[in-house]
Amino acid sequence: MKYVTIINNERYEIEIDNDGSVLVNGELRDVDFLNLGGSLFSLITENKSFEAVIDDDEGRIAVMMRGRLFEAQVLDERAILLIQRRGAQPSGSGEVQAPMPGLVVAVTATVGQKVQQGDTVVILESMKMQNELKSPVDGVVASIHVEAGQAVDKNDLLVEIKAAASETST
Amino acid sequence: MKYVTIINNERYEIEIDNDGSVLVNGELRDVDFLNLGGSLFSLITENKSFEAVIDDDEGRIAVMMRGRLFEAQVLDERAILLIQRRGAQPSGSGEVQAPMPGLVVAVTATVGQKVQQGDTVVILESMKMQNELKSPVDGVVASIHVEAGQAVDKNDLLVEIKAAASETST
Amino acid sequence: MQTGPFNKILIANRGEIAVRIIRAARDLGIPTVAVYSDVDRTALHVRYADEAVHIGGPRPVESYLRGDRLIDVARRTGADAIHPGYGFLAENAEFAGEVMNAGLVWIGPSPEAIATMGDKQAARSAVRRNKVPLIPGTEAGMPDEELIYAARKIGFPVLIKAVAGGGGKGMRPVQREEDFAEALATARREAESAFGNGDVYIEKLLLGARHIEFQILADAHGNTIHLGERECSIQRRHQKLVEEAPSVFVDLDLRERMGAMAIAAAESVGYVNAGTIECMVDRDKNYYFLEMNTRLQVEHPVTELVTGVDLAKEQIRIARGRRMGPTENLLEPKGWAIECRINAEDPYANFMPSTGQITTMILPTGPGVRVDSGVFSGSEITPYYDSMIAKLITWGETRSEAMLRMRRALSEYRIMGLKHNIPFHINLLNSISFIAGQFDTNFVEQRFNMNTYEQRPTTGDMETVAIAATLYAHRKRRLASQVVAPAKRDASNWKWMGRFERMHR
Amino acid sequence: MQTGPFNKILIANRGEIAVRIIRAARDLGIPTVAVYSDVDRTALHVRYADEAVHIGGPRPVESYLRGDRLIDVARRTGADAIHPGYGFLAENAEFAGEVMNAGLVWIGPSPEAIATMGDKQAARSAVRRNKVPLIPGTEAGMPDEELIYAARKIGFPVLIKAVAGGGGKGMRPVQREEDFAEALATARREAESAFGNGDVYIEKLLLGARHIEFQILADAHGNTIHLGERECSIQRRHQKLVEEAPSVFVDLDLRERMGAMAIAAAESVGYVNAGTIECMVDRDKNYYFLEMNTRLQVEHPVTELVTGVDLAKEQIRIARGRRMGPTENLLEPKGWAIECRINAEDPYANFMPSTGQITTMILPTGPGVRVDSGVFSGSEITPYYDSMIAKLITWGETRSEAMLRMRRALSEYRIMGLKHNIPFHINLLNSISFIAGQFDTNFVEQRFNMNTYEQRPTTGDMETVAIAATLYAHRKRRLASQVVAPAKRDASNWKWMGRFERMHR
Repeated sequence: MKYVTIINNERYEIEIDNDGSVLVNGELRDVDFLNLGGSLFSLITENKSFEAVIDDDEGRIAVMMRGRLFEAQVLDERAILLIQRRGAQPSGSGEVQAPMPGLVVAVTATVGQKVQQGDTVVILESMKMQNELKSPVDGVVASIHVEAGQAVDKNDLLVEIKAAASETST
Repeated sequence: MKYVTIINNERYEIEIDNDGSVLVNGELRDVDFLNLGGSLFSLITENKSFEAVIDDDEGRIAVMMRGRLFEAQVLDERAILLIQRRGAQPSGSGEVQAPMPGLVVAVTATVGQKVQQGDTVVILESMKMQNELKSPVDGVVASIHVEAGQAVDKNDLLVEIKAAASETST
Repeated sequence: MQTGPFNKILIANRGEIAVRIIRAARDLGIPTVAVYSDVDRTALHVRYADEAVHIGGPRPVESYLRGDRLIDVARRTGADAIHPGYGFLAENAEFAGEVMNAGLVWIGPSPEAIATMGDKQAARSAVRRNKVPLIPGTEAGMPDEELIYAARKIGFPVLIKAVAGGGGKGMRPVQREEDFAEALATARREAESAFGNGDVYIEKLLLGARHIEFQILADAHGNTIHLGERECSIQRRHQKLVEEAPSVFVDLDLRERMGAMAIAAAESVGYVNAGTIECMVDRDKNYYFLEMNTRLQVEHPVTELVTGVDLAKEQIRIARGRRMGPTENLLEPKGWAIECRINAEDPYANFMPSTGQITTMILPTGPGVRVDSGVFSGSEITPYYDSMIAKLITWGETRSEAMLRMRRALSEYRIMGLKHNIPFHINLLNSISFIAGQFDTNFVEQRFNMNTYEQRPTTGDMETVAIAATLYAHRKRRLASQVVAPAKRDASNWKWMGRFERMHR
Repeated sequence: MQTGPFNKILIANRGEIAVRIIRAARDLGIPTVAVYSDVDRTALHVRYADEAVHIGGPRPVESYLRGDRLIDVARRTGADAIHPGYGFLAENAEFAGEVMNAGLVWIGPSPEAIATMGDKQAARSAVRRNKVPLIPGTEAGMPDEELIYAARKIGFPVLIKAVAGGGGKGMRPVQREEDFAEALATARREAESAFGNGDVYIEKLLLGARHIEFQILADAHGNTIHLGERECSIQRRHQKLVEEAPSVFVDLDLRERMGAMAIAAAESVGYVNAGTIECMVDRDKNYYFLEMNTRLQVEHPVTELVTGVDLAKEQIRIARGRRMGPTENLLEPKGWAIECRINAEDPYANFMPSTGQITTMILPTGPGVRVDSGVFSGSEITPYYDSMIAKLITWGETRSEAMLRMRRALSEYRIMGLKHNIPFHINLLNSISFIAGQFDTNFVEQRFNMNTYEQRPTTGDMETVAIAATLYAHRKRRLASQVVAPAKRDASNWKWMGRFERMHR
């Protein structure tokens, strides 16, 4: 199985054969990859021992290794083809959800407003702190589902933002 | 539900009602009993906080609390009746099993031999140490399933001892 | 009673500090009573205490802030002293008074000392009498024209602060005189709307200042000593993240002078028990009293490790009316200690708090490592309380040894199930400025962030991450598509996967 | 090479000591190579090291004892030094020589020192030259009639010991002269059958003797110092279970004299690196050299905690050819330290080793607590290696503080999935004789056991156990009989059960 894996704009062609052998950009690598329970993994490659916490969220794979967070995109042959054919894709979900239960202190966006990725749209109080919830995308505020003073549960949808289409690198 | 619970020869009459309330020798006790995962339990009774590791093995319940091991027998109404009717019962299993994988160094009992509880019947080497496996009951050696030099797995049956019948207190 | 004999302590707190106090009491042979809210039934403080009583709902106002219930529980359980820990009711003079009126010993300073030090202006007046240097500034309640005149006299830059503010809220720096009038108007408006009180005062804005604090210990026999300083400049939004003892910035001469000042500040309110004098120290080693914390600090372990003194035990000793153990000021700390606060917050998402269950936790152990924590594998981090899940503290003969051990301990520490700030600490411990001891209170916010690492990841690390991510995705994909027929040599690299999973079934 | 520069260390060991050495190397900035057998792939030493290489099957002879493979792995990975830890090849002079012949640095003493100290008679001859007192006894190879004459001269009681024995095996005490001839014949027969060598020697049997050892540190620059004593009399079948530093039995005068003797013993073989002089000390404070352990001891942390010296780091420094950090004998230890060896063995079943998976582990933490361990929740304890799973070490300003902290730490420590000896340690720490420091090497076997507690359980504890056992059985019964319909008030006492289980699903 062939994959293209992109990390910090670096591109790796990785092939995993049925016999478990791993080739990186055509070169064979000695790899022992092992789940230690939950999202904890041990990887020994060319004798080097690594431990990584790996989670994924909608196709993006987050690898925490040696105290650093890396975001990886792993594309299989179908995904590569799809991207080559389409050229561009929307740059992600525009939903702002409550990351934890809390009290909405303020909604700082209005429907129809243009927002940039990183703009604060809601202020949520939880764990004795005021937390600014930001737009995950550039776009336009499509709908607002809460108001100041309202208590919300984890994962409640607060604000929807219609993402502006953008170019994607492959 | 009424129980008779015996610990270190002390006898407790304990009643657990459907509403969860607990009576000990007729007196109501405020009890909050909670599993913390596995065999770990938290118990708060009359405000006192206890943590105990509870396991059971063929009807005998082992409670490890404050660094001490207590063996408890919990008898329900049927068991109490049964014992009252029968008066006596065999005093337990006479099987000597391997508590861990290892190498049999010596079998020190012979078939037909009379043994007392605590007599060594097999010497097993494991974890760099020689361990004496003892008869769990008074009785007669019924059969021997291993010989010196043999490797055994955990829980392999090594020796069977036919227990002598004995009186049982209720 | 403020001091006197007692035989059982009620701990009016939760989390790691409740566990810390239980440990101190146990080491002294004194039984403890824990209290807990609905969501804390399985918490370690409930399980480690001798007794535990449920006191209400998960929100602090329903439980840990219910002074009446706490005193009632003490009465019912026969506890004759209350230790407040930090936070919650620890600096509530009224509660301290109620505890004492109920005939219980309050393990802390007198209500009067708490009240005086809890009021900014009263505290300034009190310590000024003992010649403690204060940041040049004005009193509260001045009209605009007097404030402008005062600001000019103090010299720019200055800081406009809301009287009702605190913890970094309601502050506004002003760099130049021409901006002052507008800034003042805005500050008053904000203070009015945020705190219902538009009163402000101004202070000199110190440049490149460090936050350095002195540990004070005073008993009821008239002895007051200091146990040296703690360096607390590594902060974010005025929340301390990393603390050290001693400070690279403090030499023996400065320690002697600041220590004497700290004792004078504590004596100005007749302080008894453990307390902390917080100071700002500018580039030229001018130091100014900021405030006194009339309780045990979160960061007290770094002082414990360089003095050998158990501060929680000393608090109890002092409250019992005994003489405290140490009798001399600490001028020569033994070695070096660093504390990292491990918080349930995501350093990659603006330090957003994270809640959920800790599914896996592997603690760092070994030489020079101490963990103070109230959680375990299986603990639930709820939104009701602050986000600190543990304090990781390392000791070394030198600062460098303490830092290397901290790096190692951070790299061993595994917490899963929620986001935490261990990556922040690892990144900080790799920062040349931090290693060199060159930082002030603005360091984290202005010059340090998670996106600019001082060292780029190596090509080897990048490739390893690529392999790990790809094998992860590959495996997940295979599981999803139920491809079960293994190829003939499939065992080679995956053998351990199967083996481990068998082992852990 | 015995000393010289190096840049990467191969650790020829597993378990907690491998982790301990990785930590020391990491604190010095030196990369490490771990080796592992089939069953150790997920062990912490494999995960914490920079590199890890599989070396064979689970049995030590297939892996950790394969000197050839270890040297080969060092070559392949570019490791230029080997640390042997303790056990396995640590005291194998031949392997030490092979390592040095391969051009690698051996982090330990010279093969000659290992060989001399590894041979009882050679060791006695060597130290005797430096006037080190020896237990009165005979040489090996003497015929029966000479042995009987010698025993009479030494005075009864005496001990007959097999030349090929060790670790307590092949020893036979003789109380009276009239029993000697028969005992000698039996001892020779047993030694012949057990070790294939019937040769024996005799020694004076010391009464009420303690096992006290001195930590030695020597560098290649001619410096040899001692770091004080460790009290190791709490043993069972000659296996140490609890160690302390210092010893209640050793005063400053005895420490000075025994320390000088220990240095003389080490110098008799030109010793370089860390080593331990084990002694027997009788009731009258007469002390006798027993043997020298030419490696780091299991119990080294208690010395570290009362000296501030990191012994594993000093070993590496010395092997690099540098001067060691500490330069003076330790005559005044700082505080007190105690170590309990946490073993996977059942104190209620004759200390039978226990194997299996550690399903739950909650570590004790907080002030004064150190854990050295190579396991985690999920670790498998296999029958292939020794049964030690962790070392729990506490420090206090006084022996009493260290003991109280140990009691507390033991009560917090939770290990589930297999049997362990924590109950033994809790019972020991409650023993008046132990608390009073009154014990000798026979204490555990002769005067202490798990069935006679010095304090009976309280009526309250007994009732609590009865309630817990009954609720446990009741609940299990209900689950078994699938009684699912809850009664109307069933939530009252059981509410938390459900809540917790929901939380932990």
